Amino acid sequence: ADLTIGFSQIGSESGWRAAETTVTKQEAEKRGIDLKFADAQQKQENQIKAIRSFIAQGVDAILVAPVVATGWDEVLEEAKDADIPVVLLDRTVDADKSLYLTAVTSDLVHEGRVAGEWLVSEMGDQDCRIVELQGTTGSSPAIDRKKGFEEGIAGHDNLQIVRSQTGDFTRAQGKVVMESFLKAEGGENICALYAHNDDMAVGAIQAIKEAGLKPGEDIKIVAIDAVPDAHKAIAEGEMNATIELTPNMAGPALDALEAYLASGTEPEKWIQTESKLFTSEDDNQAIYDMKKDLGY
Amino acid sequence: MGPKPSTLKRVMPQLLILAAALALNVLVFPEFFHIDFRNGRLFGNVVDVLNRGAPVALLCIGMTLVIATRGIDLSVGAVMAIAGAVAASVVVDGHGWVTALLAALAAGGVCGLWNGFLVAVLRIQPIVATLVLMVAGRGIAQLVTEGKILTFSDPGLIHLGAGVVAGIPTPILIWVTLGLLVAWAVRKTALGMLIEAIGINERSSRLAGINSRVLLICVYTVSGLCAALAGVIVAADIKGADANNAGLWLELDAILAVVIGGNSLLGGRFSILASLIGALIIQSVNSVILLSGMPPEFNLVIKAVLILCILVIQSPRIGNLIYILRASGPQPQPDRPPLPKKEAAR
Amino acid sequence: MKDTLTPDDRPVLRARGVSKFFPGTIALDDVDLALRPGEVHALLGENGAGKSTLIKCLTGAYRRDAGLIELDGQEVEPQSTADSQKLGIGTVYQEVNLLPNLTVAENLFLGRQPMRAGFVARRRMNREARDVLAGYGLDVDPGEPLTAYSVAIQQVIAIARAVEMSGKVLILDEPTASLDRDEVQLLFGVIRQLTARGLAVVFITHFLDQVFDISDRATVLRNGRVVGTVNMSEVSQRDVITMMLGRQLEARVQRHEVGPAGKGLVAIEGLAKRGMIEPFSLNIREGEVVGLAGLLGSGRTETCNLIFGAVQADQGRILLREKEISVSRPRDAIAHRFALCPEDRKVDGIVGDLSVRDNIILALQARQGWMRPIPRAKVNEIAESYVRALDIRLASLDMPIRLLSGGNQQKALLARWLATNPDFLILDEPTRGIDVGAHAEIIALIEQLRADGMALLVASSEMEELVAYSTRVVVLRDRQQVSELTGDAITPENIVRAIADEGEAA
Amino acid sequence: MIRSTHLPLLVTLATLVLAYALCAAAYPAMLSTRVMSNLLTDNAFLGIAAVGMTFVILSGGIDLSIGSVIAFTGVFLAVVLRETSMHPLLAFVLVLCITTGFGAAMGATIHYLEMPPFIVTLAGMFLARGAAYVLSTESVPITHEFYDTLQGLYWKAPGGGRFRLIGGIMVLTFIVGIVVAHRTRFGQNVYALGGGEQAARLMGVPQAMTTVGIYATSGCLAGLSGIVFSLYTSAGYSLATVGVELDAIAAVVIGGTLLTGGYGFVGGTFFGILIMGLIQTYIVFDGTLSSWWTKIVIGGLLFAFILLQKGLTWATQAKATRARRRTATGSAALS
Ligand SMILES: Nc1ncnc2c1ncn2[C@@H]1O[C@H](COP(=O)(O)OP(=O)(O)OP(=O)(O)O)[C@@H](O)[C@H]1O
Ligand SMILES: Nc1ncnc2c1ncn2[C@@H]1O[C@H](COP(=O)(O)OP(=O)(O)OP(=O)(O)O)[C@@H](O)[C@H]1O
Ligand SMILES: [Mg+2]
Ligand SMILES: [Mg+2]
Repeated sequence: ADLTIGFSQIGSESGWRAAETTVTKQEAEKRGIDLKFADAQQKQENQIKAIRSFIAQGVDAILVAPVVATGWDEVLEEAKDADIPVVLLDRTVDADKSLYLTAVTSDLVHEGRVAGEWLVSEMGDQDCRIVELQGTTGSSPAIDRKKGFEEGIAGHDNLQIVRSQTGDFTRAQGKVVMESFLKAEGGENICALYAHNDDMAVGAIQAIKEAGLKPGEDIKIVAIDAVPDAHKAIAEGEMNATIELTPNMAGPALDALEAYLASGTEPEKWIQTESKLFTSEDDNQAIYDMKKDLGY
Repeated sequence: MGPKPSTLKRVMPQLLILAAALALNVLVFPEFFHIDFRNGRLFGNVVDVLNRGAPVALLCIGMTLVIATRGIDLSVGAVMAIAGAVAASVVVDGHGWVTALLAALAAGGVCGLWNGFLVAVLRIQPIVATLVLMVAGRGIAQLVTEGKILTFSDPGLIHLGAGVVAGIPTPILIWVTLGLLVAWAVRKTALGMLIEAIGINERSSRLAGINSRVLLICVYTVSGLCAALAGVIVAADIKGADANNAGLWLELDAILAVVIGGNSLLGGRFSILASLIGALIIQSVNSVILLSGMPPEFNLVIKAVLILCILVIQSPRIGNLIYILRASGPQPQPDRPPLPKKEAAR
Repeated sequence: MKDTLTPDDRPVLRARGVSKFFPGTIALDDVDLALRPGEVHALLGENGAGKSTLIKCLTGAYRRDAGLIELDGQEVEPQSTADSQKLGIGTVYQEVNLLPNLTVAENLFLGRQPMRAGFVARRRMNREARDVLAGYGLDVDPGEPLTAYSVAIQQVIAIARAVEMSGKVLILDEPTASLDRDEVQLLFGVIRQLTARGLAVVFITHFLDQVFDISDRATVLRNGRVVGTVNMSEVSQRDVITMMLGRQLEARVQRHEVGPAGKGLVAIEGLAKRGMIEPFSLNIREGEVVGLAGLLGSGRTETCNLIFGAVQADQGRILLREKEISVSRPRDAIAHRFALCPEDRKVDGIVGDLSVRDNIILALQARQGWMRPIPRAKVNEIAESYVRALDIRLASLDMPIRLLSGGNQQKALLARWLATNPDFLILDEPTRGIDVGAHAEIIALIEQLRADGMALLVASSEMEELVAYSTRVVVLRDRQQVSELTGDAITPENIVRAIADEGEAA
Repeated sequence: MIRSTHLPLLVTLATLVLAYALCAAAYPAMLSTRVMSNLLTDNAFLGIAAVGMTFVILSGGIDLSIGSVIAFTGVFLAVVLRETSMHPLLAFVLVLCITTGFGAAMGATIHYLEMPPFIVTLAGMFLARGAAYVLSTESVPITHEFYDTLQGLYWKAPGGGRFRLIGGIMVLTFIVGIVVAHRTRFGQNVYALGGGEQAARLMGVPQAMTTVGIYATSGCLAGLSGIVFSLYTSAGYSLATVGVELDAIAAVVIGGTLLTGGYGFVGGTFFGILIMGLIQTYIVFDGTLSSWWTKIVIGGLLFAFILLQKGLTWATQAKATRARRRTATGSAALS
């Protein structure tokens, strides 16, 4: 019979998230799986409710993209009691590993580190004052990407983060905060921008242009996610690098699940997706054209 | 025409607080008032405060009127998202920016009409009535954009959010013009008084022949239109409609601005001018936070403390103690020196 | 006449040198008041003289600016009404001050509910409430919400509450404004019982007959000052009026001969609403005053509201100058130059926070539409002329109307409707809470309006008043039109008989 | 005897039963004990906070701070339990004191400074969440055996439903709330304030004490809700429960309480909570709605419930008033 799988998604707070949803639905369709989709509107309690409802309905497996790492033990235990395998997408949780089948995620700290290392290699020995646009205060990508970046530039005293403020992962805030950076520091004194996601970087690019500076040249820009608009910006020379966070977490997850349900093959506990660095050396226009219909 | 002395007196406390907030900005960033002319536009922190204050300022024009009728409009943030999405999808479909603007305004107007219908005809309490659209509206906006950030490159539309006219960012011109226009219109006609009357005692007002139903619907529609304009500006500013984040929680800022403007949430007497200054006060507070360079975890605490200070200063009780505020405080209490005999006062 | 208190009378409650200032007004200026145990002490004065303010200062509802209050010779300092209740002072403030969302029993017992094991004993509360109210001749269900009952019944409930609260002093601020004779007599019975127990009662009213009926002494205020305190047995009504007004008032209102009425204006045919008012028909001509008489709850207010469209009729029609018009809401009525000055001024009348000026202009402006604002100068002219004509006492036209004294609010409302220059004016209890001087002026005004050719429908509980100005009196009983009196048949006795006598129904 | 005043309560109950029947007709699994126990467990924290909100709204006020206070409580507990060796029970008491004090402070500000509750509690909302950020931006897991014990307390019903401790706490809170609202002087004073502040003052209601008490209650219950939430998730997270105040307000209003104050029932809020939970469960069972359709449908259902309630109230009230008028006139006739 067909598989019924419940998918508890965080919400649709960013283009990347929307793309993940689209890809997941496509992957499920490709495999003939009946996907029950539940949007949690960015709330953990809604995700827990959704998982409980999935259990009550008796689905065959559950995919969940946890909004936060903590707080899942109880509900995962209930799923385990009901013999429903759970696969985590895109983030892991602080729970006993036996409670879920596997986690398909990237390494957020690693992404930050890649960004940091890129900047180190780009700058060489030059002095560089960096401004940072953080994600939503308290969210795990914001925390980990900050941490990773700091690790990446550690030991290079010529690189220095001079201002760091939250841009809430949005374009609008990215632009507003960048404007204040440009004024508070003086545009000439900023050599690079590190943004926790591409949306903020895209907003910041506009602020830089309005201040009469050239993004990508006067101020180097590196961000994370590799959404289509970032590729476009790189193609146009307004941005320098982005690290890909693939929206296709569901593909590997469903592969593992199908294998498990069919033959009981236990997958590895962590399936890490690649964090690929894209710079102006890649054919960004082509990638843009390919990605732009994914629902970003 | 300059403002009448009575108007000046009404907004004096707000002006003083604004001055204090700006002074605080100078304290954390001495070059706050420095303005350049760069890249064809005025460039400086003060310009930013005016420019970034635009969405809240626009929202609070409509919100002031709604609150004057003893209502509240929680849906404005969602309406912004809808309007932005509509404008973006219209230009992406290849129409001109005027069409896009009109379509967005129409969408906002329809949202306002819907709120007004629920409040005035179905008699649903405003906070719940607008909660419906607050919840559903963002979904509608995402339906329009299909969940993505719908980017566009129509120069006309972008001009509304990021352009300049004679060096001044367009949003500033838009909100200042609209604010003055609406403030002038409600005071030049009898609208202002009629709105206040239904806010204070709707029953009496109806018995006195005021068409409260139509007036309520109008007021919510105006609020919807203002929100739509704000939504277009926000979308144009980032050249894309971000249905999920555009205007998120801005309704609270708009309400706050109205209250900082000294308007009562219980309806009645209102001043749009004071609300606009309130919006600027909020933006100045935001500016302090950004310029101070404190880590973002402290943002909310700083904002809360500053807002509390502002509100405490404005509280009617405190107002009685401070002479300058008492001159226009909402409800002065007695203890003035005895006046000449009552007959003389008559 | 300055102080009638002999040294050996130890006053229960004594106020010395109480003063209260409002911006632009000296509401009380060095006022003294002494209450003997077991007396009924009337507090008299024109509208805005400061009576209600004095009460509020005595009971802690307002903070006074100067003066002392002594209870049983001890200085007391009530900070709130709760304090004064604890001290044994029960008060009925002007306008019914009860809570519409609570039940009758809850209103009656708020703050001193009977408790059992730490919880409110509801059943006992309801039982006791029923007993208490039975003592006032009311057979009401104490578990029903207060709003299920008419203003009059609410007034009685407020009185009952205050009486239950008062260990030493009972203060009644215009308690009889919405009561009719029998209820007033009932209330007086209760007051007499209380004074026999040694309570002191303060009684405020504009009905001088009642004052002479029940009071032992009276203190007269004028413009916030004590004019004097008198023993009722030693003075005449005329003396008291002169003290209140500071001038003589001509003879009391009398029936005036009325000239022939003009053309028919409004014809009402079988207007009714189920469960509210039975079908009634009425013709009113220009230059005619039709009085509406009836007991409490007889349906006078409902009749007025129905004609004005404030309540939707479900049958019948209204003709204006022989043409049928549709009046489904007040706006329509106003467009046809109707006007209704409502009974409940606090809820249906004033727009509290708006200035007196705006309140006066409101109906006129609403009729003109928002597009055509009345010019500022014109507004001032209209407002000022009515303030002068009706002698409305205020500090400035800009003050919010809720700060006016009760009677002055009533006058301002009258001004609102007169400003619309109506053809047909409906007045529901136009003289409620209005002082003797103004009372006479309003009656004169009604006659003047009639002489000018206006058609009026006036609902009132005051027989003398109805007799004075009505060309016809329609009597309602049980929400039904029962009879009509015309010409010489209009006398207080006849009206009372028509109201009471079941057999005589027309 | 059923009084007309209880009508809104009955209407809400009828709405709930009707809605449940419709859902069950579409998905029979909705009748399982699992779903019922989930309704209680998953909405426990919201329900507890909504009890406090009911009191606030009954008094004519509003409390926007509860979502932030819940988050603050969770973070505070997590940090305290991580950093110190304090027993959780003691930490519970401590945090309840803090949130109650916080509520009382807001109440005092509202009363003594005569500021509108909407704004005071809005500032409170920023402050509480800001304080949570300052304590920790990261989500902090709680690992204490006492928590495990508490989480292990449940009754497993036939059919797999687990009725957990926190659901029980919510039900208990509602019962206490109902008794306090209808059977104590404090409760009566709350209704009195909501009915009309000025009249209530003139009738001798201790306004200052009541106002402070109301917001203190709300703060206390938000704290309790935070404890329950921390039991629910075994963690404290400063970004948790954003917007819960709006859910609570919606539940209170769907439960038949008027936002203008004075009219309503704590019991109604319970039904309101269940109705909201039902909406969400239904959406998950359906499982075909996209992110945006989810929002639209939630909004639409919210509207449908409000409308249904209005309709039922109108239909029944017209009859009730007619009946009431008749009795009123009868008694107005003089003795
Ligand atoms: N809160 C207030 N602020 C300003 N003025 C006030 C206030 N309350 C009362 N006044 C003024 O004080 C004066 C006395 O009012 P008060 O209500 O005591 O009159 P009163 O004797 O009770 O009249 P009435 O017979 O009409 O009820 C009036 O001129 C009134 O306008
Ligand atoms: N809102 C209401 N709810 C229930 N009954 C009402 C309401 N208003 C009026 N009634 C009842 O309708 C009847 C008619 O009241 P109405 O006010 O028309 O009488 P009235 O003759 O004007 O008496 P009053 O002297 O009190 O003004 C009364 O018995 C009253 O109790
Ligand atoms: Mg008075
Ligand atoms: Mg009447």
